[in-house]
Amino acid sequence: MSTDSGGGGSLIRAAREPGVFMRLARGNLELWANLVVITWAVVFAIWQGSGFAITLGTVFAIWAILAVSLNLVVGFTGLLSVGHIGFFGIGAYTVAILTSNAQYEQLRTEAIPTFGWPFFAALPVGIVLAGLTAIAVGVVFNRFRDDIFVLVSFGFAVICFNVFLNSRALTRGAFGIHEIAKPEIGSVAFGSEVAFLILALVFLAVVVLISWLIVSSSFGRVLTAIREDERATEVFGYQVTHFKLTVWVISAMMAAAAGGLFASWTTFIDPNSFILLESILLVSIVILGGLATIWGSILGAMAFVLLEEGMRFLPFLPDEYVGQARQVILGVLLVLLMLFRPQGLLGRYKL
Amino acid sequence: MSDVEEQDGQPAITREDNGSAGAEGNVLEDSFILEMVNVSVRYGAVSALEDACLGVRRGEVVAVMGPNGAGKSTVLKGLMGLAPVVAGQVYWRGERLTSATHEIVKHGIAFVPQGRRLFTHLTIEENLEMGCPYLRDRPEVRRRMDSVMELFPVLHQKRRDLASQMSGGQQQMLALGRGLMANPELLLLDEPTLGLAPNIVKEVFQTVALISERLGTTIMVVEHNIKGVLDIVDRAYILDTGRVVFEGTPASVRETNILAEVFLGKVQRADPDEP
Amino acid sequence: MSIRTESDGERFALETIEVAKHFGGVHAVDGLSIAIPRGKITCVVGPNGSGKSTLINLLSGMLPLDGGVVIVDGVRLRAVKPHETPGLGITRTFQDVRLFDQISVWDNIMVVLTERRLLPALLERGKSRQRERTEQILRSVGMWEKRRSLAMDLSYGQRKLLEIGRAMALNVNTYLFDEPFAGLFPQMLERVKDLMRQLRNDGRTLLFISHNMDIVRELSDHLIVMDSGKLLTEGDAEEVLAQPEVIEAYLGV
Amino acid sequence: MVWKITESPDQAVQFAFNGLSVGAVYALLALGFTLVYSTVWFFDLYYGAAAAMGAYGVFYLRTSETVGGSHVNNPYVSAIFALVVAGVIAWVLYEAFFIRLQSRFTHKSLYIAGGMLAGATGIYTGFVLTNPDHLHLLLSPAVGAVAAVVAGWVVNRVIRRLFSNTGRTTLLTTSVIVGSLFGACCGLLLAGAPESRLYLSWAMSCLVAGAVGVALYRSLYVYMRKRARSPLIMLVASLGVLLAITAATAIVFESAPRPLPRAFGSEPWTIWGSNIKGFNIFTIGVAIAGFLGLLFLLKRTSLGRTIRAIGDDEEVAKVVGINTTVVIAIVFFIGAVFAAAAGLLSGHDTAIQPRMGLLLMLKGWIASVVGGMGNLYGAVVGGFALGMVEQFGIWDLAGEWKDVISFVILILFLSFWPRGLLPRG
Amino acid sequence: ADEPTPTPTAAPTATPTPLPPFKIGVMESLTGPGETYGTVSNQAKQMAVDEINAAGGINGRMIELIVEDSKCSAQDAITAYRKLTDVDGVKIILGTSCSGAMLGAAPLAEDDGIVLFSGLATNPDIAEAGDYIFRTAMSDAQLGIDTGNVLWADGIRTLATITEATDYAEGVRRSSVAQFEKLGGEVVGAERYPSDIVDFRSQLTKLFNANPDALHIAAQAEFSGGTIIKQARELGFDGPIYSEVVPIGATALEVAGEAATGVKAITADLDPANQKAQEVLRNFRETYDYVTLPWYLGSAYDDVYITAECLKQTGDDQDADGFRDCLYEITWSGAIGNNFSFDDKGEVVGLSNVVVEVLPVAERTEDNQGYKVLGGAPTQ
Ligand SMILES: Nc1ncnc2c1ncn2[C@@H]1O[C@H](COP(=O)(O)OP(=O)(O)OP(=O)(O)O)[C@@H](O)[C@H]1O
Ligand SMILES: Nc1ncnc2c1ncn2[C@@H]1O[C@H](COP(=O)(O)OP(=O)(O)OP(=O)(O)O)[C@@H](O)[C@H]1O
Ligand SMILES: [Mg+2]
Ligand SMILES: [Mg+2]
Repeated sequence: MSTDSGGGGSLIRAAREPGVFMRLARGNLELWANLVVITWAVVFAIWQGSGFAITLGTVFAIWAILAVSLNLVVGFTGLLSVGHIGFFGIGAYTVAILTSNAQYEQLRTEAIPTFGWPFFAALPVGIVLAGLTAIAVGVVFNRFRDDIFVLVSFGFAVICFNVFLNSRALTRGAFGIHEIAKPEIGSVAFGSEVAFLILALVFLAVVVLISWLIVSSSFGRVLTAIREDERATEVFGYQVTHFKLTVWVISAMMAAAAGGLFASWTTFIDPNSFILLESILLVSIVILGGLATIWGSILGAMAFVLLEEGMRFLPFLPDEYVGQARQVILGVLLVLLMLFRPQGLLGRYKL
Repeated sequence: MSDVEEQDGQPAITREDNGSAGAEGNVLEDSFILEMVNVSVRYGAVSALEDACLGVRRGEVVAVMGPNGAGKSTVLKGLMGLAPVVAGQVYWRGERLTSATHEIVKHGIAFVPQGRRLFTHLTIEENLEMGCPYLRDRPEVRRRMDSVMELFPVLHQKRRDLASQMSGGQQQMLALGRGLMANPELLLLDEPTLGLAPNIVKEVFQTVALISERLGTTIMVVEHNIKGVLDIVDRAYILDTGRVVFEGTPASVRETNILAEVFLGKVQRADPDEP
Repeated sequence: MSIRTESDGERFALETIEVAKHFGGVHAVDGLSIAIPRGKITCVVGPNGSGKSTLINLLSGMLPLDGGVVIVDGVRLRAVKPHETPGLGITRTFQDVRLFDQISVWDNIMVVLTERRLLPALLERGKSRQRERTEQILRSVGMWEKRRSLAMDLSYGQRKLLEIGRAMALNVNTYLFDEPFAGLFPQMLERVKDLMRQLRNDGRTLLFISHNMDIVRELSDHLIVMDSGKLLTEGDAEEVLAQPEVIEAYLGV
Repeated sequence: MVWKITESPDQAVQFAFNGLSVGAVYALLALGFTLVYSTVWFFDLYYGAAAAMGAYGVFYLRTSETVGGSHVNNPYVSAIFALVVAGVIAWVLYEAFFIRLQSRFTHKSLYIAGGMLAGATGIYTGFVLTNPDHLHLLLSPAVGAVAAVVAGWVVNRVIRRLFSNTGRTTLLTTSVIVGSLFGACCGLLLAGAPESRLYLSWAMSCLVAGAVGVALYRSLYVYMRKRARSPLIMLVASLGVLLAITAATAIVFESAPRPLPRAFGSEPWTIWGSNIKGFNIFTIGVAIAGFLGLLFLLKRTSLGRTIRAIGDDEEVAKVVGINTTVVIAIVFFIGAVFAAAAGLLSGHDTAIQPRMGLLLMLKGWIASVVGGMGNLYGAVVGGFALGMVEQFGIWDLAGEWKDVISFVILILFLSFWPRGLLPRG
Repeated sequence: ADEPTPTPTAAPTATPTPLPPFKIGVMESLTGPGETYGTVSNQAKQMAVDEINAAGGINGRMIELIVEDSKCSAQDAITAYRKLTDVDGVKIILGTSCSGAMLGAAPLAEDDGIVLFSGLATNPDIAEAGDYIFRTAMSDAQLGIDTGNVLWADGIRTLATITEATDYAEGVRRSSVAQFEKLGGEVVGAERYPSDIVDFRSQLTKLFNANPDALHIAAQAEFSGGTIIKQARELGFDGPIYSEVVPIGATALEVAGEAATGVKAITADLDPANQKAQEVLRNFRETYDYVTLPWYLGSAYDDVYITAECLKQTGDDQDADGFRDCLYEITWSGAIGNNFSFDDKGEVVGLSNVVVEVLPVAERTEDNQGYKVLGGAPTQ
């Protein structure tokens, strides 16, 4: 009798095989969450016209890549990392520096060397660079757990931000880098919004596929074991540090890919896109969607983008309060979630 | 380590305030001072206790036994308000017991949880004092502490050490001693001999018997060491998968071989024919 | 840093020479030299705090050695790395049961059966051989019914059983059990005892800690008595348990 | 480094002074943080919000002396805090008296009396908050009453000690008379001293921040902790609290930084060729006093022993009869007061902004980790050490790397001394 | 997508008009790092629109602002931009308040032929951003040259600078220092700080150890500007302090208190001598009950009037090209100066700077904003 079957994103669920009633109850909630968010997304797209929806779609794809990749670390491995934005930034900056071809004025701003590479040449470099950074950071961070890991990953985010801001000869500091290239394959340019959205969705699909392969394999099961008891896992013959490091690096590389896409999409980046708060928002998305579930992260990203952009349409809220109100809502949501569903909307694992 | 044995004569531990309790005790002699009526406990979907009825009479030592996961610890936790009781009532001297955990202690019920849980960063003396944290009367606290230390002289030797620096057996003694500091009428013990060396197991059982005898404390003890515990108890309950399946004297437990039955029943269910 | 020696690799599965471990001023294990005979059940007894668990922690690499040598299958080791122990043919259980709390009972067993290397692990998806083994193990410790619950929802004894099952799932030469019988219901004891005998009959080496003298007498082929980190005496169970110093230190009169 | 110090001792001394001034704030933060952490074992990020609230409380109450302050006073804000205070008072009354008086009065009358008392306190608080210009007048009755009770109790105690044979009536009358006299004096003195408003606003905002902490604990954390399996749940939940409060602060007070009115001691003193403000020295004093106070509380009082016991094992603490909810609420209160004090001191020293909560909290967190989690000595040492390192660290580096330095230090530190400078017992 | 959707900021039109209002998009950093400026700038625009509408609108048509939050980030500027153009069908957008957001949206605007007209973005890179991109905020170049000249003329030979790590402040420092060094001055110490710190003592200690003749502060936030002044004096520095407009804003002066007395600044905004500027300021304070002096209010306010003027000429809010051409030709006198216009890069020209000195606390009033004008900046 096979207890380990089940299709698609539900594999984890199948592997855990909850009782029939549990499954029904949880299934319902998941169903509702799915329905609500997706309906909302569709209604939103129809209501606001395709142009805006496409932009939102791209934003969603980028956040979803980030969320899925972060979930590998937070949900499956149990390392609550608040520093993921750093890898995102590394990817973005590498692509920006390598592809930008702007003429910078020396006197009033920083001039940096420009390379003018094509996007698809720069992106792998960014991903590899993020991977290397992740190895270096991971080796140091491997010994930390729980709260302390949170703290040092806070530190990583702060350090990355400061590096982006202060390594002026490389990143132009606060001036930011503009004229970042759009992706092109041969003669196919992803210049238009639609083409870019498709590209982003393809990236998302690849990331989801890789994540799914990871978590549905024995590797994924070991990760969950590590999350539960690192030392005990070790005694059963697993090189825990290697497992952790591997998933950390893979996750960082995914985030870097998202960063590359982001840079190319906005065509301009400056350090403000990589602040600590963004990282906190990202963690919130992952927790909101659900820990240790890929689909949950995607849904979380979707819900977040809709929440954020949907608030532009709230009639009664004064403009200057929108952003703050969003933060208040997010905060309250986090509290309620932790109170009633610590595993997130679709999650399996409670923090 | 066998300190109790080394003492000659009787430990000078006595119950001071049994004047009023005694008078009342006569009235309630035959009824339960603590009674659980149709109590059910549920952890989420898991039903840990179903319609359980148990009780203890004044001065009795009662054992609760049963296979693993039968719900023994849950009984004690339910009494102490530490488990989610979804149905049924607990009566203490005929009155419903609904107070919060920390209030229950003031009624004269003390609980020594499974696994020698101590305040590891407090010294032994402080740990004992924590047994009656709200007792303002310093001389009384000292008196009780002295009597506990008399019962377990090793605690006296190490009284300034941190609790974490003691061996398992000593920790169990400390946990017991801390329970006694509340000067309880009813002492609930959850596997007091778990993981203890044989000499200490003996000692613990002797102590339990001693407490019951000298102080008249009513005791409810959860145990797996059936041989040891049946020697000291007046009555035993046997639980299986959350239900009380047997109640009787130690003799009847031994006679009916009920424990084996309970267990075999479980074995059958655990075998392949499952849904 | 392992040197092949000609010591009694055949006769002893595990040996220690003068191993030591201290926590601050406490000498938990103090120059202990013991040998654990191959294919037998060895029992370690001793008063609380005499360093039994610490010994197992040292043998399984959970704690670094402060001194001394561990010889596994004739290989001398100055340091045992935890993740290498299954490779050395050693597995263990913990006194304070350590399960993977938030994964199912089923996966708790599956985890220890799967691939150890990184890349193959990435490509492996539960083989039927592993699943069968898991089922067999769960049934043998009576946890099959509970296989879908999370490990954290089990009672103390159930957790203990699951942990024993998890250790037995590994196909290694030496099993170290830290108080496997504590907190178990008597009839469950029988089952665990049977399982342990079965392992011995398969030619495995077992070492367990217990305070239950009946079981010790019944099960152990070899008995080691520890006291304050040192070897008090060793030998045949009945003989050892009759020695006055053992009685004084451990059994009580 | 030594060479650098001998090379330019002036700068070194100045750095040291700077380090001490910031370090004092960090130490205060770390103290409260450690206290809360080692009792409930999770990082309570509300702590950051409490720091910001302490600072903004002073701002709110002292608006008449800040630019255009009259506009800041917002009836909704006052109402919310009045409600919170009323709620906390109601709960305190319930915990303190309900069980005891249960037998003597009916539940209904108790509820009504308690509700009225709590409501009155709430209204009073709201009233005080809406009229910050007359803080000294409005608060004088309250302070007088508190002083009266304290004095009465002390007198009662002293008389009982000295003349153990005094009759009950004489005892009571003397203590009541002396107490009320003393209280009246205090109240009158206060009413006639408008310059005391500064200190009153400090006390007020610390108390309010503490009350919010208690309210949060009682209304949220208690339930969450029952289900929480790991400290991370609480961490994330309190992160939500921090985000929400920070954003709400920004909505009410706008997100731009603000100055706090000048307190005192803003003139620099020159010592050994370097300058330090009197106020900074005061801050250092407060940090040390806070440390000593906390030390006394934890090590010498029975409440402290209870707190440590809860830190060791909360369930067992309950089992032995400690009302853990109340004790933890007290811990949260003390923690929030420390945070608020740190916040307002640093606010007076520099300035306040809604985001300051997160920044200060991170510093407090780092300091307590560096010092050794759960150890009061460690918290103080860690706080001052962090302050110093931040200053001396940028001697050779550009100042923009300051944050990086403190985190790199933290990471290095954790790698090599994971348990901090002075680990817990 | 041209359907008028209900939006949060329907202009408070008094009389219902048969003609539909002109719809103008606004992108400001209502939250995020630039929210201080964004909020004020938004309010100033709203005030100007209210004034225009109250006076009967433009040829009887009202102006309606559709406000979106661009959060000072490129990503959000893009989504806000898309929302304005796709959902609301706007062709003319006022904003953004942050250079970063501006540079994110500019390529799109340039592609789509939509006018982006900012009052606040000062990043020099914006000059090259395209044909449809305008701003009334001066690029930092001129300011820097003036600052350099003032420093030199005041006899400063060694300078220490402390700069906020933002594009604006960094730009100001770079151009000021370039001019100062060109004249022969020497920079003996340079420190930067990230935007969210409140304690500058360590940096200042380091700077003062180099014994500079003067300290130059380039700040983006008033608060940090004021705090630096205060802490510099607390550390015993008694040399002159120079800055641009930010560190002499009302908040900054409040923070710095007496320490700010004598600080010199080079500024273009809301000249106390300019009648129009004073009137706008007074109105603004009355309308919004604002506690501090926002130094960027004038250009936001003027933007709206310039827009109104151009709309009057084109008569169509969908005619971005006409509007753009109008901007290239216009010459305007408003709150931020007289007779300024836009060059062929869309940069404002014709504004000039003055040097001001901060008065002692006792002499600071709302009317003089706390400082006195010393005169124009010296030329080389
Ligand atoms: N926190 C919990 N959540 C869910 N289920 C639980 C929890 N605690 C106990 N259970 C379940 O309740 C049942 C009874 O548990 P309990 O701890 O009372 O058993 P016990 O009789 O004390 O067993 P043991 O002898 O092993 O200690 C078990 O089936 C267990 O799986
Ligand atoms: N991590 C640790 N830190 C400090 N001291 C420790 C630690 N682990 C064990 N000890 C001490 O080492 C000694 C031996 O402990 P150990 O757990 O090995 O005893 P044991 O023989 O297993 O006892 P028991 O039968 O009670 O389990 C004890 O005194 C104990 O207090
Ligand atoms: Mg139990
Ligand atoms: Mg042990």
